[in-house]
Amino acid sequence: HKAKDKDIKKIAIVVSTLNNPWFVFLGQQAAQKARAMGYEAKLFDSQNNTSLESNHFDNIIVDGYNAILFNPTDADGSVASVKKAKSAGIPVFCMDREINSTTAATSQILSDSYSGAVDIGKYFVQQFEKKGNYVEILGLVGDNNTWARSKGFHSVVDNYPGMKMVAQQSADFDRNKAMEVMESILQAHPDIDGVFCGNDAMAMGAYQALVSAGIADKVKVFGFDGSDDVIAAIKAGKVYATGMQFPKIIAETAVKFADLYLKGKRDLPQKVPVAVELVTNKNIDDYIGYGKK
Amino acid sequence: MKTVNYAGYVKRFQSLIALLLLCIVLSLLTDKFLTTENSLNILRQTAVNICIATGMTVVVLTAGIDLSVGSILALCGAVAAGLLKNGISLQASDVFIGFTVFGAVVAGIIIGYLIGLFNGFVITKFKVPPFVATLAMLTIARGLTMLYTHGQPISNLGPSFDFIGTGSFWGLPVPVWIAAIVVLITVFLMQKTKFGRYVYAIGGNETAAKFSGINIPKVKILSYALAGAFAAIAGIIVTSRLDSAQPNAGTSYELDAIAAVVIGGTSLNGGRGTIWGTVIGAVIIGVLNNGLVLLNVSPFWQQVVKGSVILLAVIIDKLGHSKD
Amino acid sequence: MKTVNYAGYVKRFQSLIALLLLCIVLSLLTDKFLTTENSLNILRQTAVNICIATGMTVVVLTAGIDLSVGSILALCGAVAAGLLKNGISLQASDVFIGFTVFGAVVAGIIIGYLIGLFNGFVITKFKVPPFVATLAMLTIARGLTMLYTHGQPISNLGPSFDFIGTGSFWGLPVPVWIAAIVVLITVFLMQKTKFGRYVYAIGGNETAAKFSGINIPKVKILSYALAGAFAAIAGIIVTSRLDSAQPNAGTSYELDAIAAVVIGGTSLNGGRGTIWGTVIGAVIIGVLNNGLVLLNVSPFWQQVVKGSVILLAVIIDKLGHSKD
Amino acid sequence: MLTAKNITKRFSGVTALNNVNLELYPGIVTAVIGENGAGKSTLMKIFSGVHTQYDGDIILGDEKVQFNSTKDAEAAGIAIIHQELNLVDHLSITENIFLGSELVDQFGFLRKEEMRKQTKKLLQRVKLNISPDTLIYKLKVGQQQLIEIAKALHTNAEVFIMDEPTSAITDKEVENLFDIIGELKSQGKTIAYISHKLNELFQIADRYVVLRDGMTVGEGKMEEISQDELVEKMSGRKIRIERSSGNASLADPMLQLSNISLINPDNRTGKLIDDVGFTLYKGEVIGIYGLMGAGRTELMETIFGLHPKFSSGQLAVDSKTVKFKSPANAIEAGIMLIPEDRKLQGLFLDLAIRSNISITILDSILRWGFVLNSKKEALVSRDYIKQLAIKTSTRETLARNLSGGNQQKVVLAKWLAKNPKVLLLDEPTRGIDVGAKSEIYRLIKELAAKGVGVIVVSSEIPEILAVANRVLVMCEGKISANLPIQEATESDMLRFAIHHNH
Ligand SMILES: Nc1ncnc2c1ncn2[C@@H]1O[C@H](COP(=O)(O)OP(=O)(O)OP(=O)(O)O)[C@@H](O)[C@H]1O
Ligand SMILES: Nc1ncnc2c1ncn2[C@@H]1O[C@H](COP(=O)(O)OP(=O)(O)OP(=O)(O)O)[C@@H](O)[C@H]1O
Ligand SMILES: [Mg+2]
Ligand SMILES: [Mg+2]
Repeated sequence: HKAKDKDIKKIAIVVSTLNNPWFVFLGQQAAQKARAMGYEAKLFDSQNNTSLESNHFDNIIVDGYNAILFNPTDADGSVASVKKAKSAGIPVFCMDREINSTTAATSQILSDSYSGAVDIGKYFVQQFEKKGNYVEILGLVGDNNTWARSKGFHSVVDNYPGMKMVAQQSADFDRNKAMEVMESILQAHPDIDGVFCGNDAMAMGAYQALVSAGIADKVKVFGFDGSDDVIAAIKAGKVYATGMQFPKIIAETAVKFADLYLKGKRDLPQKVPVAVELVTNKNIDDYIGYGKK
Repeated sequence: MKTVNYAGYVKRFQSLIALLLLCIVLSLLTDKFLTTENSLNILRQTAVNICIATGMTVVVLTAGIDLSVGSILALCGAVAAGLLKNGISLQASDVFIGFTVFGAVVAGIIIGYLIGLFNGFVITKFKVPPFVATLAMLTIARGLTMLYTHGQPISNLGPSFDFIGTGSFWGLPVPVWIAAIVVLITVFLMQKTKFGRYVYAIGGNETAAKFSGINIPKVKILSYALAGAFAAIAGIIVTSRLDSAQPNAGTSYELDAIAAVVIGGTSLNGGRGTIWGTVIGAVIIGVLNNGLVLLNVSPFWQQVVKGSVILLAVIIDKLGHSKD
Repeated sequence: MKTVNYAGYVKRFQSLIALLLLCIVLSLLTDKFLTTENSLNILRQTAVNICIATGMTVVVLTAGIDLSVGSILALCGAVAAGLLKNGISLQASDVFIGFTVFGAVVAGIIIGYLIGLFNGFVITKFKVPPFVATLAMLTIARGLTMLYTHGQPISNLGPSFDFIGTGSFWGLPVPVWIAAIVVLITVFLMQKTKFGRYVYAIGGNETAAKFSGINIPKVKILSYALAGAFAAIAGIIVTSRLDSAQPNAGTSYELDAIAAVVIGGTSLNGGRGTIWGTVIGAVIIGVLNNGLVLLNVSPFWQQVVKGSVILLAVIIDKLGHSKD
Repeated sequence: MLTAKNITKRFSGVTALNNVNLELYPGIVTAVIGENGAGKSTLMKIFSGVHTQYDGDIILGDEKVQFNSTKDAEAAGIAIIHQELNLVDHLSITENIFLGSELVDQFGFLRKEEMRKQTKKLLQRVKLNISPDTLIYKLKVGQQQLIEIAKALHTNAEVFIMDEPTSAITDKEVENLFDIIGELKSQGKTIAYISHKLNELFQIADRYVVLRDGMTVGEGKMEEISQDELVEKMSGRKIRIERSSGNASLADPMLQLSNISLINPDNRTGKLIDDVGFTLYKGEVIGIYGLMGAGRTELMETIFGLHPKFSSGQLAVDSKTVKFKSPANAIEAGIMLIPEDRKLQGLFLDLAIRSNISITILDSILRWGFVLNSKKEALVSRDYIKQLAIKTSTRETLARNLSGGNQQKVVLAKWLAKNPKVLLLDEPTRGIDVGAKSEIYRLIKELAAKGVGVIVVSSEIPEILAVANRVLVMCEGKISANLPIQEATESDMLRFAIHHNH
C-alpha cells in the first residue's frame, strides 16, 4: 500500500455539498475522469460549511495530496483555504464556482451563473411580452450562488415595469420546500404567469405544486442547472426553460489541467469560463441531463 | 372532581389557545388565510410533520428522543421509490423481483420499522443514551440513502404511487387521511392499551416501572419502532408528493417534529403529554410557515418572525395557566 | 470510600478508553494519523466544538439544552467582522464609530452573552421549555445574521484579526489556547465556586435546590449566558480562520456539541457529568472526522462509518462499567 | 413563639387546611398529629415558606410574617425536615448539607475542607459513621433521613419543624435523635414534631395539637392524655392494635430460601446478605426485624429478583426451585414486593391514583385481549380507595398530590390488586396513621388467612409483634434469631439485632 502511495499521485476533489444532485454529479465526474487518467481520487463533502471545508484542506495537506479540484462553498470564505494549500505547494483548480482571488488558485474553470441568469432573464421577459406577474424562488439565503443567479436575473427583468414580482421566497435549493412554498404562494397569488427558480430541484418542486393546483399549463416554470429531471420535463413541455451548466465539461477540464500541471506545465489560464446555455423546448433535443448530446 | 377534570382538559389542549390566537391574527392580516383551499393546503403540508411528530411523541413520553426520523424518512422514501421503479435484480443469479405500489410502500414502512427496532435495541441493550444512538442513526441512515440513490433523485414513479401524496378522497387530501389514521391509531394505543399505559409509566418513573415488573426494553424498543414506521410513512408521502425521492429529503425534520411535540405540551423528561397536543403543535408550525409566505415576509425577516412567533405562542400558552 | 473515589475517577474518564481505542486503531490503519502535524491539526479543528460544547455542558448539567449555539456563533462572528470592517455609522447624525480588533471581538462576545441571557430569561421567567426557547432563538439569530450580512459573507478582516484563528503560540495554534482557557475557566467555575455547585444541584434535584433557597433563575440564566458567550468565541475563531464571516456558519453545530457532551458522559437529565468528559467527547468526534478523511473512505460511506463508530465508541464505553 | 392564625389552604379540589390555629412555644416540643391527609405537612410547608398562597396569618414573635420562599423562612430562623426526602442524589453528603449556605473565602471560592470538617462533626452528632464524601444515592432511605436531620441542625435555627423525621430510621437512631431534640429544647428552641409513632410522642413531646380534615380538633399537655384518647381524637374512633397470637400451620411450604447471599454491588467484596435460609409457609406471616443496614431490604430485593447478577443460593416456590432474572419473573411466580422507598420505587407520581393501582393488573382488565376496560379499572381503584381509606377527592388525582401516608396506601393497593401468593412488605406502614395501620394489619392477617405467605420487614417492634406469627432478626446480613411469636420479646429482638463483635 505504501509503495503504491509513492508512484500513484493523489487528487482531492472538494465539493461544496453532496446534498444536491448537481454537485454529486460534478464530483463524481471529476473522480471518474481522474481515476481514468490513473490518479487516486478522493471526494470530500464540505456540506455547505466553509469551515468544514477548511478542515478538509488541513487534512488534505497533512495527507499529502498532489492536487485539489475545488468546488468552493464561498467566493471569499474559501480563499483562505486555497492560500493554505498553495503555500503547502498543492495546486488548486476551482470548478464551477469562483473564488475572489486571481493569485491563489492555479486556475479556475467557471460556470458563469450570473450571465446564465441574465440570458434566462432575457428569455423570461420575451415569453411574457414584457408584462406579467411572476414569483422568484431563491436558494439558500446565505449562499452566494443564490445571489449571483438572482442578481443576474433581476439585472434584466427589473428594467421592465410590466414585470411584477408578486412574491420572492427562499426554498433552500430543496425540492420539497419549493413545492410547499409554492403551494402557499399560490393561495395568495393564483394568477401568476411565471416562476423563476434558483435551481432545477426547486423548479421541479414548484412545478409539482402547480400541477396539484391544476394550473401547470398556465404558468411557465424556469429553472437553473440542467438536471436530468428538468431536461426530461422540458421535453415533456412541463418546465419551460433552464440554464444548462456543464458539470461534466467543467470537471473534466479541471482534471486535464491538474494532469498537465502535475506533468510540469505551468502556463495554464487563470480563468476558463464555461458558458451557461439557455435550454428551451426549441433546442432541447441537443441536450441531455447535465450536458450536450 | 369537576375542576380536576377541567384542569386536565385544559392541559390536554394547552396550546389550542395559542393556535387560535395565531389564526385570528393571520386572518386579520390577510383574507387569503381563512379560505377552505388554504386550510386544506396547510393540512396537506402539516400531514408529514404530524406523522413524524406522533411517533416522536411516543418516544419522548418514554423519556427518550429520536433524531434519526429525518434520515429514516429519506431512506424509506428512496427505497420505496427504488423498488417500485427498478425492483431488485440480483446480478449473480439473474433474478429480477418487481414491486407493486403496495409492495414498495409496505417494504418502505417495514424498513423504517426495522431501523426503529435497531435504535431501540441499541438504546435498551447497551444503555446508549437515546440522543447519541439516534444521532448516530441519523448519520448512518443518511449515508445509506446516499449510497442507495448515488446522491441522485429517483423520479417519475407513476400516477398510482403519486395518488398517495397528491390525490384526495371525500374532499380531503390523501396525506391528511393518512396522518389522521396514524394519529387515531396512536391515540388509541396510548389511551386504550397496555403499551400506552406502560409508555407513560416508564417515562414517569422507570425504577417504579421495573419494580412493577414491566418489560421496559420491550416497550421502549416498540416505541422507537413505531417512530421509525411513522417516519417511513412520512417519507412515502413526501416522495409521492414530489413524484421523486430526494436523497436529502427530511434533513433536520427531527427538529420540527420535536418542536411540535414540545409546543404541544409534552415534557422531554417523559411521562407527561398527549398526542393531541402534538397535533396542535404541528399545526401551529404549519400555520406559521404558511402565514409567513402568504404575507410574503422577506426571506431575511422570515426566520426572525417565525422564531419570535413560536416563542410568543408558547409564552402566551404558559401564561394561560401560569398556576403550575 | 476508596472505591467511591476510584469509581468516580473512572466515571470522569469514562470515554477515555473509547478515545484511546479509536486512536490505536487509526494509527494502525494509517501512518499519517499519529504525526505531530496531524495531531495539531485535529486539535485546531476540535477547538471550536470544544468551546461550544463546554458551554453546552454547563447548560445540560442544569437539565437544560441550548440549540441556538450554532446561530449565535454565526451572528457574533458576523457582527465582530462587520464592526471591524465597517464600524458603526449612524446615518442620522453622521457619526462614525470605528472598532479595533479587540473592540470588535469583545463586542461579539458580549452579544453572544446577551443572547444567552435572553434565552435564560425566557426559560426561567416564562417557564418555556429550553428546547423550544433555544430552538426559536436558533431561528431568530440565524435570521438576524442574514439581515446583518444581507446573506453575503464579510471578508478580508486583516492579519491581526486572522491571527486569532490561524496564528500559533509556543507551537500550539491560537484556537487551541483559546479552547484550553475556556475549558480551564469552566472547570474552575464548576468545581470551585457556588455557581458550579448550584448548577449540579439544580440539575440533580430542582425541588431540593429550591428548598435550599438557591436562586434557580439566576443560576440558569447565567449558564445560558455562558453558553452564549462561548459560542460567540467559537464564532470569532471560525470567522478568523476563514478570514471571512459566513452567514450560514455553524449550521447544526449544536448537534455536534451535544453529541460531545453526551459521549463525554454527561446526562441530558442534568446533575451528572464533567467538563473533561465533554472535552474527550469532542476530541473523539474530531479524531473520527479526521481519521475518516485519512483513510480513503468515500463521503457516502463516511457517514455510515462515522455513525457506526460513534455508536461503537459509546457501547464499548458502557460495557466498560456495565454495573449501572 | 410561632403562631398560625386561621390558616386556610386550598388545592385544586381539596381544602387541606380549614381555619387552623396553632401555637409553638420556645423550649417546648409540640406534637402535631392527625390522620393521613389531615393537613400536617401542608401547615408545616406554610410555616417554612414552601406554600406561599394561603389565607390567614403567620406570626413570628409578635410581628406578622409572609414568607415568599424557603430562604425567607430560613432567614427568619425556621428550619424544616421535610417528610419527603429533598436531597440531591449525585452530590456528596457535605455538598448537600451546605447546599445554599456554602462557606467561601474572601475570593468567593468554596472552602471544601472546612465544610467537610463541619459535616464530619454533624454526622457524628447524628451517629452516622460514613464518609462525608459519600454520594447521597448510595445511602439508604434511613441514612438519607439522618442527613436531612443533620442539614436542619446545621442551620442552627430558632424553630425546628420535623415532619415524620423517624419514619425510616430504627429505634437506635430514634433514641439518638431524641437526645438531640433534648439539647435543642434546653437551648430554648421551638420544636414542632410530627409522627405517626405515637409512643415516640409520649417520650419527647410536651404539648400536642390534633388536626382532623384540616381543622384543629384539640390540643393540650401530653401528660394529660392517654394514647387511646389521642387516637380517638385523631380518628374519631377507638383503635386497638393487639399483639398477634398463635402460629400458622407449618403444613405446606410456600417460599424456601437456602444459603442466599448477596455481594455488595458497589465494591463487589463485602456481603450484604450472608448465607440466609428460612422457609415461609402457606398462610404464615414472618416479621423480619433489624437495625438499619442489617440487609433486610437487600434480602427482599434479592428474593424479588432485583439482584440476579450479584446474588447466589437457592430459592423455591411451592417446593419448585426457581431463578428470577427480573421482578417480572418473581411476579409471574406470584411473589410481590412493596418496596421501601415509595416515591422512587413504588409510585408513578404523574399518573392518576387509578392508573397507579391498575398498573400491575392491566392483563386482567383487557377487553378482546388488548383493549383496556376503563370501567373495570375504575371499579378496582374505587374498591381499594375505599378499602384502604385513601384520602382523595377523586381517583383521577395525581399520586403526586396525595399526602405521604396516602401515597403509601396507593402502593399497597397496587400489589394487593394483583392478589399475590407471597407478599413481601418492606416498611409497609412508613408514614401511615394508626387507623390505617390497624387497617393494614387486619389486611395482612386476612391475606394470610386466605393462604398468602407474608414477610413483613419493619423497624418497629410493635408492628412486628402485631402481625407476625414468627420473628426473624437480621444483623449484618445474617439471620441472628428465629423466634416463635410467643417467645419474641422486645429486649430479645434488640439484643439479637445489635452486633456483638467477639
Ligand atoms: N400539591 C397538592 N395538590 C393537591 N392536593 C394536595 C397537595 N398537597 C397536599 N394535598 C392534599 O392536602 C391534604 C393534606 O395533605 P398533607 O400532606 O398536609 O397531609 P398530612 O397530614 O401531611 O398527611 P400524612 O400524615 O400522610 O403526611 C391531603 O388531602 C392531600 O391530598
Ligand atoms: N446505617 C448504615 N451504615 C452503613 N451502611 C449501611 C447503613 N444502612 C444501610 N447500609 C448499607 O446497606 C446494606 C443493607 O442495608 P438495608 O437498607 O438493606 O438494610 P435494612 O435493614 O433494610 O436497612 P433499612 O432499615 O434502612 O431498610 C448494609 O449492609 C450496608 O452496606
Ligand atoms: Mg405529611
Ligand atoms: Mg430497608
